[in-house]
Amino acid sequence: MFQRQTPTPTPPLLVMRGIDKSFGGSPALRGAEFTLGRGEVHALIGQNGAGKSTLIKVLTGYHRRDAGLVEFDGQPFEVHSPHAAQAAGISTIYQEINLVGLRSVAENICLGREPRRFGLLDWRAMHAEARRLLGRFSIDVDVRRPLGSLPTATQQMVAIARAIGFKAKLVIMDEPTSSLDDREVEVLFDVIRQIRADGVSVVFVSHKLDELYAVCDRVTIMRDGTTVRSGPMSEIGKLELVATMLGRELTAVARQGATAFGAKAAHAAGEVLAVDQLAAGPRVRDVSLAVGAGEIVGMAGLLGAGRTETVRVVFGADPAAGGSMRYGGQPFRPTEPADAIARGIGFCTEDRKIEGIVPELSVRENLTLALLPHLTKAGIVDEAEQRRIVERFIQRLGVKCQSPEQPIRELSGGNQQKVLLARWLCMNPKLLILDEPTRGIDVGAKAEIQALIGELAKDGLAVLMVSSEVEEIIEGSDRAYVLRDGQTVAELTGQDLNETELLAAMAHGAHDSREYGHG
Amino acid sequence: AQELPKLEPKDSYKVGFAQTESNNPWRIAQTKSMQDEAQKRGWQLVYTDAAGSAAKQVADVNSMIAQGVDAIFLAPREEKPLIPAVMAAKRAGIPVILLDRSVDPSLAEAGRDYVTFIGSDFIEEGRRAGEWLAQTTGGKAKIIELQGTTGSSPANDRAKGFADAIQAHPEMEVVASQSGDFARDKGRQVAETLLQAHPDATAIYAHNDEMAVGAIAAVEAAGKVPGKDITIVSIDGTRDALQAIIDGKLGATVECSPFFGPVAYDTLVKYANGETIPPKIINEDRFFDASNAQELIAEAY
Amino acid sequence: MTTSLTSRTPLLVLVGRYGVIAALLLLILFGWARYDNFLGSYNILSFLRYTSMFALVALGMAFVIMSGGIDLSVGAVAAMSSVVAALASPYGLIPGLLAGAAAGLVAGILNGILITRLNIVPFIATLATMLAAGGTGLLLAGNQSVSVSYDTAFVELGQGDLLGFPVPAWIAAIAYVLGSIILNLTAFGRSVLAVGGSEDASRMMGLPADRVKFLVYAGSGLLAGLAGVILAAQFGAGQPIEGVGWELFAIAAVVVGGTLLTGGKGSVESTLAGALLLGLIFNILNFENGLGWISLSAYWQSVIRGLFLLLVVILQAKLVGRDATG
Amino acid sequence: MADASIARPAAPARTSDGLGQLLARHGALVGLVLLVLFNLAFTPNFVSWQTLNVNLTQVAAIVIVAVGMTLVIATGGIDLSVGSLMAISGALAPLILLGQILPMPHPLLAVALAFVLPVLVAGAFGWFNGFLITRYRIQPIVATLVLFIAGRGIAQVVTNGNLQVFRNPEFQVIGLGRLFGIPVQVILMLILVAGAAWMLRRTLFGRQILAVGGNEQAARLAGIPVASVKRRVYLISGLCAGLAGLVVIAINSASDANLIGLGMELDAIAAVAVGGTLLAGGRASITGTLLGALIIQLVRYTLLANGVPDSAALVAKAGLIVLAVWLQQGRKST
Ligand SMILES: Nc1ncnc2c1ncn2[C@@H]1O[C@H](COP(=O)(O)OP(=O)(O)OP(=O)(O)O)[C@@H](O)[C@H]1O
Ligand SMILES: Nc1ncnc2c1ncn2[C@@H]1O[C@H](COP(=O)(O)OP(=O)(O)OP(=O)(O)O)[C@@H](O)[C@H]1O
Ligand SMILES: [Mg+2]
Ligand SMILES: [Mg+2]
Repeated sequence: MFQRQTPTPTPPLLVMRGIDKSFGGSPALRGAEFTLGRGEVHALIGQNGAGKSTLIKVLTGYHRRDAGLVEFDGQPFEVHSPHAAQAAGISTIYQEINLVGLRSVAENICLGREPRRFGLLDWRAMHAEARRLLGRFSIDVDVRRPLGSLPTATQQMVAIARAIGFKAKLVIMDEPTSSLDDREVEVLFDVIRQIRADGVSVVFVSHKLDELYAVCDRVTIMRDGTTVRSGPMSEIGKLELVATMLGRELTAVARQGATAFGAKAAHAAGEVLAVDQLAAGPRVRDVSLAVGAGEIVGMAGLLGAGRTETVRVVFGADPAAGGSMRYGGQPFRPTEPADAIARGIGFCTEDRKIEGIVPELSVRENLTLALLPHLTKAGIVDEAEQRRIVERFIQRLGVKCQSPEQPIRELSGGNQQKVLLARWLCMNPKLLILDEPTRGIDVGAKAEIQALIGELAKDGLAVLMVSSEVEEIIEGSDRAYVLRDGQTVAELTGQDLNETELLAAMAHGAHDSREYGHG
Repeated sequence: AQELPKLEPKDSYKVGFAQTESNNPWRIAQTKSMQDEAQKRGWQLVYTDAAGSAAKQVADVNSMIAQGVDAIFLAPREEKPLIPAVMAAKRAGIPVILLDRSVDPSLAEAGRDYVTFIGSDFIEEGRRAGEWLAQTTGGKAKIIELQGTTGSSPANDRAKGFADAIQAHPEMEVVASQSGDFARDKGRQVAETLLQAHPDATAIYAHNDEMAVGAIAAVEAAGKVPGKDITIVSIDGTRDALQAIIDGKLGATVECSPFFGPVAYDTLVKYANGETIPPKIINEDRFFDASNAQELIAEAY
Repeated sequence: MTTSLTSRTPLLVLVGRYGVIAALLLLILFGWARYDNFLGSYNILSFLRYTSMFALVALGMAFVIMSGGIDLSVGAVAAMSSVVAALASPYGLIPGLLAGAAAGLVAGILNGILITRLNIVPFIATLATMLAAGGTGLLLAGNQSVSVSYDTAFVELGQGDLLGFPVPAWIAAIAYVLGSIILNLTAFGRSVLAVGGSEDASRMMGLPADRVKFLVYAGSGLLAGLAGVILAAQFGAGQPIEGVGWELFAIAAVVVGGTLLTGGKGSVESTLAGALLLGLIFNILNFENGLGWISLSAYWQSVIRGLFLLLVVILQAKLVGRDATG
Repeated sequence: MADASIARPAAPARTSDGLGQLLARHGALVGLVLLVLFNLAFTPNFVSWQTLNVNLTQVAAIVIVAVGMTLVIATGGIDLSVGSLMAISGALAPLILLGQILPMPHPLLAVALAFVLPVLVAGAFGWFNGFLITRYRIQPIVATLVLFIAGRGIAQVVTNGNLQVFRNPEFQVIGLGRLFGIPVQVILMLILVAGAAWMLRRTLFGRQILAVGGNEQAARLAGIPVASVKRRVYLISGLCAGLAGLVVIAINSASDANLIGLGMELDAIAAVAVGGTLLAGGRASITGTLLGALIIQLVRYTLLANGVPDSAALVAKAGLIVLAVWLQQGRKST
C-alpha cells in the first residue's frame, strides 16, 4: 500500500526510516517513514492518534525511538533531548502550547538563547529581538508583559516567533493554527513563505485541510502509526487526501461493516437536551444543538473545533459565558459536574489519562467511582452489590482484565475506555456524552464499543457523540452537527448525512448542506 | 586587658536580663524571681528570651547595649558562643554579671571581663548527689544516668561531679548514660528503654528533677518500686520532686535554686558602691531528702 | 499550563511588588519614633551582623523556591558547616572559610542528587539531609560547641569590620548582588524561573531542567555553608545545635518577599527585605521589652510571626488567584 | 502533562522487576523483620513482654498522629501543624481539669470535657488548615506552616509556658490505664488504625480520598466534592493530633506546652513515607504507616539500648527514610 516516493530535487534535509515507538506496549509508531527536502514546506497529516506528534517528539529527542534510523543534513542523527535537537538546528512548536505563562513574552521567545553582553543578559537586545520577531507577524505587544496575560492566539504566535527565532534549518509546527483566526493564519503563512525563501524547511501539521493547500509543497499522510502516502501536495485532491487519511476508498461509499453500529434507532422520543447559542472560553463561540431520547447525535469537526469545550460546559466542568441550555424541559446551568451527574448525565472524557482513570485504583473502584454514593448506606459501601454490578458490566462490555481488583493502569487503552464507559452506564443515565469514544483504541474494541452504543440508544438512552472519525459519525449517529471554530455550521440528517457533505462541512463550513441558522 | 567598667551608685537602675529559654519550670521560676525583685526595687528590667539559641542571645545582649542599660545579667546558653556578648558589653562600658552558667574561663575572666558569676556549682551538685547515693546504697549500685541536654554545661559538670564522687566506690558503676534533654517525657522514654536493656540496674541518677519524675513513671511502668527496687537521686528541688520524696519514690534531690533576684541585684549594688566582689558567688544550696522535704515543700517552685 | 494574570488589579500588583519594602520602612519608622537609640549606629550594625546569616540562607531558599522546590535542610547544614569551619579555623581564615562553605556545598549536592537522580520529592529528600547534617554536626563536634581559634584571623569573618561595616554584612551584600545578577542577568537565572513556572514546558523548550534544579540545591547548600562560617566566626564557636528553625525563617522570608511558592516568579531584592523585616520583628520586640510591657515574649513572638505569615500568604493567594495551586 | 513521566530520564519502569516489586510492596515489613532479628542478636534482654510494652506505649502517639497524616498525604497534601496542635490540646486539657477556664461543678464533667474539648479545638484548627488550602488554593506545606509556627505559641501563651502538673486517675486512663493488661493508648492506637484502614477500604469517604489524591481532575468529573473531602481530611488529622496530645500529657501527669509533640510532624511524615504511602497521593496504606512508625520507634530503641548517641541515630534515620521512599519510586513512575 506504500506509494512510490517522488524524488526530491536536492539531497533531502531529513530522512526517517522504519521508526517504531510504543508506549507501555501499545504501539504509536510502526515503521513510520518521513523524507523532507531542503527549503520545502511539508504537510504531515493523519487522524487523531495517527502518530504525527509522536513522530515529531521522536525526531526532537523528547521520546526515545524503539527502532529506526534518522538522518539529518546528511549525518546520522542521534539526539536525546529537545535541547540537543534545538542545538542541531531543529526548532519545534509542540501541539500543546509549551511556554511559561508567568514569564515575560521576551523571555519566552529568547529562553535558551538569550542575547548577552560581557556574559550577562542584554535585556535591551532581548526586547528588541522579541519586538523584531513579533513584528514579522505584525503583532505589537509589550514584550515585558507576562505571557499568561495574553490571549491564546497571541501566545500561539509567540510560540511560533520563538521557533522562527532560532536560526534553524528545520522548523516543525504541530497544529500551529488550531487557535488562530484566518487573518492570523494568513500572516503566519507569509512568514512561512519568507523563511522558505531563506532555504529553511518547514514541517506543518494541521487538521484544517485548505490551509495545507495554501502553503505546503509536499504532504505525508499517516494512519495508525505508519506512513500510508507521501507526495506533492498538488497531486492529491482534498477528498482523496481525507480518504487516504481515513483509509477508505471514496468511490465505494458502500458503508456496510465499516463500523459496528446497529441499524438506526427509531425517531427521537422527546427532547432531552437543548443547547442554544452557547458561548464559553476562547474556543466555543456559538453552538446550538438538541438531543432527543433514544437518538445518537453526532458532533463532528476538526481538532480545535471546540467540541470538547462544548460538552465540558454541558457537563458543568467549565463555566458557560453566554447562551442557554434546557435539560429535560427545564432551564439547565450546572456549576459542577456533580450537578449534571445528579440530573442523570454521564460524560466520557476525551483524555483518558488526564481526565478519566484514577491509575492507582482498581478496575472495580474506577468503574463505580461515580456510582459510589448510590452504593452507600450510612457512608459504608455495599461491596456485595458493588461486586455484582462490576461483574455484570465487565461481562457485558467484555472488559479484559485479570480481576476486578487489578489496578486500571495495567489495562490496555481500549479496556480502560470500556471501564470508563461502564462507569457511566452503571448509573443508567438519561444522557450520555461521549468525547472521542473510540480514539486510540484497537479495531476490535472499537467495534464492540460502537455496537454497545447502538444498543443503548435502542433502550432509550440519549447519546451525544463527539468524534473525529467520519464513519463513526455517519454510521453511528441519527443526526450530526458539524462544528467549526466554535460555531455550529451545519446539521446533517438522513440523506444529507453522508461522507461528502460531512467532509465539505468540516472543511469549508456550511457548504451546499442546509445552512443551520438560528432564527 | 583594660579594667572592668565602673557603675556609679543610683537608687534605681535600668538593667537587662538575657534569659536563655523559657521552656522549663526552672527557667520560668528564675525569670519570675528576676522580674519580681526588680519590681520590688522599682528598677527597670529589660528582659529578653533567646529561645534556646546562643546566637540570638548574643543579639539580645547587643540590643540591650543599644538601649543603654546600666548593667546586664546574663544567663549564658553555652560557655563559648556567649564570649562575644560579654566582650561587647565590656567595650560598651556596661558591667556584666553571669547567672547560673559561666563562660569559657580561658577566654573571659571574672573581675576583668565580667563582674562575677553567681550560681550553683554544678560539679558540686553532681558530687553531692553521688555521695548521697554511695551512702544510701552502701557503695554498691548499678546506675542509669539520665543526662541533660547534650553539650550544655550543667550536663557536662553534673556528670563530672557525680563521676568523681562514685570513683571512690569500686562497686558503683554507671551501666548506661543517655540524654533526656532535661525533659520529663524524653526522660521517661529513655529511662523505660534503659531499664529494659539493663534490668540489673539498682539506681538512677537524673541531671534534673523533671527527668527524675519521668524516670519514676518509667520505673513504675516496668513493674518495679521506685525508692525500693530502684533508688533515684536528682538535682533542682522542684515541688514535684519534693512531693516525690515525701511519697518515698525519689530518694533525694540537690537544690539548685532558681531564685536569683535578690542576690543578683544586691551584688550589683555592692559593686556600684565599690565593694570588692569575689569572682564566684555560689548559692549555698540545700539538700532535700526524707528528713526535710515535708517542711520545705512550701518554698519549692 | 499557561497562567492568566489578567484578574490582578494594579493596586494589588503594587502591594505584591513593593509591599515588603514599604512594610520594612514602616517598621523602621515605627521603631525610630518609639524607642531611643533604635537607629543608633550600634543597634544597626549589630543587627546587620546578626541578620546577615539568615539573609544568606534565605537567598538560597529563594532560588530553590523559585525553581518550584523547597529545602528543609538549610538550618542543620549551617550548623554542621559552623562545626567544620571551627575545626578548620586553626589553619587560618581562608581554610576555615573554604572548609565551611565546602561542607555546605556537599550537603547541597546530596540534595540535588536525591531529587534529580532518585526522583525523591524535595520535601522528603531535604528532610533526610536535615537529619543527616544535624547528626554529622554533633558527631564532628563531639556533642558540644567547638571553640574556634582566636590565634588566626578567622574570627574576623564574623566579628571584624570593613570600612565601618560588619564583615558578615559585606558577605551577605556581595551574595545578594551576585544573586540579583544571576537571577536577572544570566541565562541560568531565567532557566530557574522557567523550570519553576512549568518544568514540563521548560523541558519541551529544551532547557536542561534537571541540571538547573541540581545547581539550585547545590547553591542553597553553599549559602547555608557560608552562613555556618559566619555563625562560627561571629560567636567564636562551631555550634552543632544551632540553626533550629532557620529553614522556616528562610521560607517565611521568601514568602513575605512575594516569591511564588509554586515557583516561576520571585525577586532577590524583596527576599532580602523579607529577611530584614522578620529579623527586625525580633529586634523591635527586644526594644519593646525595654519599655517593660510584654512579659514572656518568646511565646508571643511565634504567634505574631505565624499571623504575619498567614496574612502575607493569603494576600499572595489573592494576587495569583486560581494559579496558586501547583 | 501525560508526558511528564516519560520526559523524566531517571524514571525506570522498575515495575516489571520482581525484587523491586516485592520491596516496593512489602519494603516496610521486610525492614521491620530485619530490625527485630538484629535486636534478637545484639540487644540485651530484648525478648520480654516489657520490651513490647515499652515500644508500643512509646509508639502509640506517633501512630495516632501518623494515621491522620496518612489520610492527608493520600489526598496529595501534607500537614506540618500536627505537633503544634498536640501542644494546644495538651495545654487545654489540664486547664479544664483544674477548672482554670471555667469552674467545674462536677469532677466527672470536667474529665469528660477535658477529653472532648481539646480534641475538638485541635480538630477545628485542622479544619482551618483545610480551609486555607481549598479556599485560597495555598500549598499545603505553607498553609500548615502557619499553625506550625503560631500553634505552639498559642499553647504557650494560654499556659504562660508553665508546666501544668495534675493528678486525675479518670483522665489519665488514656495514658496509664490498662485493659486486659494492654495499655489503653495502645488499644486506642489499634482501634484508630483498624478504623482508618477499614474506612479507607470500605467507605465512600475512603474511596473519595484516594480518588482525589490519585487524579483530582478525574475525581471532579466523576462528581466527587474535592474541596469538602480535603477539608474533612485535615479536620481528621487535627483530631488525631489532639488525641495524641492528650495521651502524652496523661502518661506524664503533666503538661508542658513547650515540649508536647515537638518535632512530631517529621516523625509522622517519616512513618507515612516509610510505610509506603505515595507522597504524591493516590495510594495509601494505614497498616504500612503502622509498620513505618514501628520501624522508626524500634530504630530509636535499638540505638538507645545499645548506647548509641543521638547524633548517630539522626544519620541512621535519614538513610532509612531515603531508602524506604526510593523503593516506592518504581511504582510511582506510571
Ligand atoms: N505520552 C504518551 N503515552 C502513552 N501513549 C501516548 C503518548 N503520546 C501519544 N500516545 C499514543 O500514541 C498514539 C499517537 O499519538 P499522537 O499524539 O502522535 O497522535 P497525533 O497524530 O499527534 O494525533 P493528534 O492529531 O490528536 O495530535 C496515540 O494512540 C496516543 O494515545
Ligand atoms: N478544558 C480542557 N481541559 C483539558 N483538555 C482540553 C480542554 N479543552 C480542550 N482540551 C483539549 O484540547 C484539544 C482541543 O480540544 P477542542 O475542544 O478545542 O477541539 P475538539 O473539537 O475537542 O477537537 P478534538 O476533540 O478533535 O480534540 C483536545 O485534545 C482536548 O482534549
Ligand atoms: Mg498531535
Ligand atoms: Mg476534543
